[in-house]
Amino acid sequence: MRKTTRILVYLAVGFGFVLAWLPAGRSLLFGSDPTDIDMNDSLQTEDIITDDAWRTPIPDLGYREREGRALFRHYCALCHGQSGEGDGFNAYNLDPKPRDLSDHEFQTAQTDEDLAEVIGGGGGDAGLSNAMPPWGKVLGERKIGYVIAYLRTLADSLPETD
Amino acid sequence: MKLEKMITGSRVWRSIVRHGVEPTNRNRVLTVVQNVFLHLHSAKVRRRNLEFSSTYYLGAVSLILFAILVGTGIVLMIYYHPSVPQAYNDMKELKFVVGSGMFLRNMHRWAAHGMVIVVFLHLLRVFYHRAYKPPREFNWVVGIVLLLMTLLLSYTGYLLPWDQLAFWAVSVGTNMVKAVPVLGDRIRYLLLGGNVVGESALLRFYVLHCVILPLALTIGVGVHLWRVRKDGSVAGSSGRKRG
Amino acid sequence: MRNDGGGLDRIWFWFAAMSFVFLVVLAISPIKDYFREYRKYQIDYRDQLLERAGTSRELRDANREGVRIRQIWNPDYPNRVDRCTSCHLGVENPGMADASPPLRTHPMTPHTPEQFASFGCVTCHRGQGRATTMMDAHGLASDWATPMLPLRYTEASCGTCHMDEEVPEANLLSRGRTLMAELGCYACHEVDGHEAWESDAPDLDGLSRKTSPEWLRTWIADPQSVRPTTKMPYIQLGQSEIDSLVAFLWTRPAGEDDFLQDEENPAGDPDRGETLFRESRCISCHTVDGRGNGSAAELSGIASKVNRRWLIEYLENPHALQPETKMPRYYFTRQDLLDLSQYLMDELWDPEAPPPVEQAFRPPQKMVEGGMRTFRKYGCSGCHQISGLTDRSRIGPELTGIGRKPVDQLDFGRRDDLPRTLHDWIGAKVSSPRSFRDGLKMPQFILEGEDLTAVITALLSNTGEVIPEEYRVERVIANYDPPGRFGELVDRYRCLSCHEVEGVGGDISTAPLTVEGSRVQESWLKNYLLRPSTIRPILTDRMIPLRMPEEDAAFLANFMQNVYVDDDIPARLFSEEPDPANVRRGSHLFYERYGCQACHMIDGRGGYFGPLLDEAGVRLKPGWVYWWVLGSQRWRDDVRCPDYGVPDRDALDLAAFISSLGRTP
Amino acid sequence: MEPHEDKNKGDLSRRKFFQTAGITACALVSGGASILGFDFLRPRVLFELPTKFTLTRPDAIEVGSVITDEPHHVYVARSSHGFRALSSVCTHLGCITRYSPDEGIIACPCHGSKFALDGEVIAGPAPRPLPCLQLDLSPSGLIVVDTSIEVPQETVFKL
Repeated sequence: MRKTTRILVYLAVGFGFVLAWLPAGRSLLFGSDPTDIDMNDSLQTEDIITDDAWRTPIPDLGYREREGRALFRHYCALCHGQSGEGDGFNAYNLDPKPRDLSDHEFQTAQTDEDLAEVIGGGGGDAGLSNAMPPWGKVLGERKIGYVIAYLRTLADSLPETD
Repeated sequence: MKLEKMITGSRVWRSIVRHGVEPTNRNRVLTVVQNVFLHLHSAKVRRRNLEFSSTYYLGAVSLILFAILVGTGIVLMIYYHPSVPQAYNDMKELKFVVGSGMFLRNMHRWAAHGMVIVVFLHLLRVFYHRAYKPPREFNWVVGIVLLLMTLLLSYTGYLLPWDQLAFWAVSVGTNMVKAVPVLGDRIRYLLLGGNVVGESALLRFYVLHCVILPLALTIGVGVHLWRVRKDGSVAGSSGRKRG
Repeated sequence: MRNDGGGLDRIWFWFAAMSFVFLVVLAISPIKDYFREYRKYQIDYRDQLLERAGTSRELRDANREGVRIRQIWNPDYPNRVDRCTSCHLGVENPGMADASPPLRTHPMTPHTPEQFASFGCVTCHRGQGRATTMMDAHGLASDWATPMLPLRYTEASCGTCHMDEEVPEANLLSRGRTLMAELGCYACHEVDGHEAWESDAPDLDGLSRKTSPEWLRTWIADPQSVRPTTKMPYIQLGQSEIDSLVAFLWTRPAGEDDFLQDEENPAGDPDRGETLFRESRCISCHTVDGRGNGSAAELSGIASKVNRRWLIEYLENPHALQPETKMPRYYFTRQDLLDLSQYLMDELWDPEAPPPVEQAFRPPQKMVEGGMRTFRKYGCSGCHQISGLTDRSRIGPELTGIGRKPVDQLDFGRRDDLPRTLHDWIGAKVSSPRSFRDGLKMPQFILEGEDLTAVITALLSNTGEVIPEEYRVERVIANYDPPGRFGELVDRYRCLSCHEVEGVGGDISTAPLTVEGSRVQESWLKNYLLRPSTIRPILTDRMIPLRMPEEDAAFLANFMQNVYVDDDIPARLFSEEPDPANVRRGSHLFYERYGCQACHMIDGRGGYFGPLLDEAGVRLKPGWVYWWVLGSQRWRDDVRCPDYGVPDRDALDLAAFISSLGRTP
Repeated sequence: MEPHEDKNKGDLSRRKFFQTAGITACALVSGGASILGFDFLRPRVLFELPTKFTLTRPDAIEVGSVITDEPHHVYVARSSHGFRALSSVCTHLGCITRYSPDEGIIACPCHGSKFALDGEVIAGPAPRPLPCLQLDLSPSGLIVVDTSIEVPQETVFKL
């Protein structure tokens, strides 16, 4: 009899401890507060736009390509065109015409180093037209790297022909 | 004279000081021999009090846990700076960099939880067995003080990791202190070393946790055990008549 | 003492068992240590290095790589310890560009790889630098409030130190910040450093003299359906709110509502008006059916919006009706105004606009009061000024520090579909703000695709962190006020709407005026102000003929000639006329060596992106040409004329050649 | 009594087994604990300046001049033969020495030791020459010093 009482007392105390130390004990016992909802009578629920614009796929350009795109549009697109096809508005009077950069064969034939050389040193130094100016001093190695990263995305958008 | 008699004749006095107050030689000897600070080793112990008797070992377990806490605590101090925000960074160092750091920190933490539980169970058992009755009423009081110190150690240790849990627990706890009549605000001010839980509060809690409270607890445990030797342990208390 | 032997046995059994348990417990820590995540990456890295090693030195370096925690510790940046390199081992090694993560080389960016030691990783990518496990380091553990930024938002971190609107080499962030200012986020939300933001939305006083209640109603109900390019958002008002708002605006200030009455202005000649419209180059700022510069309002549909009397008044002196407008004040004659307005009213009306109701609109007082409450409630006064309502309190919550807000402090409302991340929350908040709860006030902006990403990036960049002084790149707020009579004229002609001077002013013109005096010749400038000639034929936004009186032009040209000069630009390059030999050599350099004709046209030959050089000898000063050729980026750093690295002698010859153009010998 | 003895014997061997097992486990525990203790005390990361660091371009140092890197306690001297990196910590009692360009020597302010630019002791109580350190060239062409690697005194690094 004494032994049972003792066990019972210990059990009760132990249970009390477990309950008191339970991290979720509070919400278990008291529940959570209901959120106050402030209704606006003049606004119909169907008026609310719940479009999921945030879900629209983010254009798949990385940081370097994005920077490259900005530089390309600022410095290169005047002659080479927005999509790099050599049809920029300043190309009209040029002879020879600017290179079509989206050309798949051109893209595969040129390594990044080749491109960097022409962009940095200009067409004259590389034995091409001197209408392609040198950008090395304006852009520097890193930004030319961005531009090349973007150029590569221009070729990828072409359907592959055989 | 009458006041002195009233004090020395009182129950509280007699539960602490067991010998008479008359200036006899016997009392002079007893003053020394029956004082834990002047005579740690008991001059006379009942054989029964030394028996390795059947018990729940709750007191012994708390003592061992305390020893573990002291050991791990000292080791953890090697990698801890009581400063904002370095304290929290040090927790991260223990977790991610220091060899066995997390193991020691967990040992310290679980031993602390365990000690609070075991000390409390120890109190329940003493209470259940009515071991607080004379001659052990003084030791009961000492025990209660030890329980309070255990809780205080636990509480001061809570702030040291300097995380959100610690910060708010101590903010709430020290605001409770304000409820103490008259002195509440002042106690909180002293405890925190200011009005907010900040750098100085962390340092104060650190000193309390690592030096003042452990020292006090060690002394208290000394008195407590010494009294146990003199008066017999809980195990022997129930069902036996004094004398 | 009975059962002594058995009792002791039991004790020894427990001794053995407990000792064993103790051993097991002790083994936990070293075993866990052995299986730490970075170990396997470090061993893998060393293997890859050994495989790639080409020289004995590389082999030696590879063999030196042991298993240890690597960290970037920066004492200047308080508490900055990054251990990311314990797993991302190859970030600084250019040879690992083709390795798979986490060993791959970090791409080249403005601060990497040179400044890893002073920036570390967490500064840009967030996460938990001290951690050495993937979950913890990437901030995915629940005890860490700032998880790693997804890569597409990483530019947000540029903005923690760079406070400027335009951050170099972070065009997504720059775009986001520009959008925030343009869309007027700061009208409702307080953000540190943008207290001085000013709206360019029109003042709303006197609407009853300008437009019709019907048009106003359609406009407020959904501005973008009337004019898709407008910056005014869709406020999502209920019908009763729209009605009361119109009533309120109509009575500010209380007065006439004679929308249709226009006796004093006789009809004009629409054909002459059209010629005037073209000559005045309105599309240098305005658009018509989307064509034009776009910095000012779209003009198609203008006839359905305003009445002719208001239009005439406005064209006569825009500053009287809209003191903050960027529109310059032309010198139009009375007949000009009649013809121009006739053309606009005849041609540029919107077939979908509601027809104006004939009778006068007299809203009841109660409705007007309700409208005022609505006006206040939705914070309209954040953008629009209106007399009698001077409190421009911001109705939205402060956004300083939004970029680092812990996710558990965000209110997701009924958006259970959203992932529990800060960037998703911000994205949904700016793209469909009312979907979180009923009763929210934020209007609907049209933000999609990259614009949305840009705004999220800009918001994430606002961390409210305290950055060490040496890392901060403060926002430069230019402050320049042209003095005296010159200032009055600049204000009248609103030169700064298009031209930049000392960092102040618009960006419509490619020509900042800060050093105009060193650039062009005074006589040319005076003539240009009177009758602008075409310098860049392909631009839509060209200089507008302001019809200014000659004395104004002379004064402006003279002032700029004397004040807007730069001592670094040689005022006189040649003491006398340049040697024809130099001119010839310059011509050769121009065409053969540097290929300048790719952009510049002379006598109809060459590309036409750059300015025409036909009359360059009359227009430009030789010293300017010389200075320009030696480094045009010194003028504006985004000038498209490349820096050829021209030697000094070539520059002199080119200057000689260009100064000889268009001059009668 | 025999069965009793047998039983005792069995008891004894079992007891012995537990004793041995327990004591072995305890020994392993204490051995392991001391290793773990050492591991705990040994810092795995250091909050100190890295021993390997980058300095300027080689041509920024003129022939015959010495540059001092104070935080890392290093001199880099350039002679007509090449470059040499020296520790600036005095070999006597660890004070930080100073280079005096007028005399062309390195002097210690504490006890008056003097060193030549190749590290050799000229005067004073210093027992050893200043240690000569490893020099290297980074891929981007900057001088890299590694204070953790000592090289023989006569080493001179050429470009």
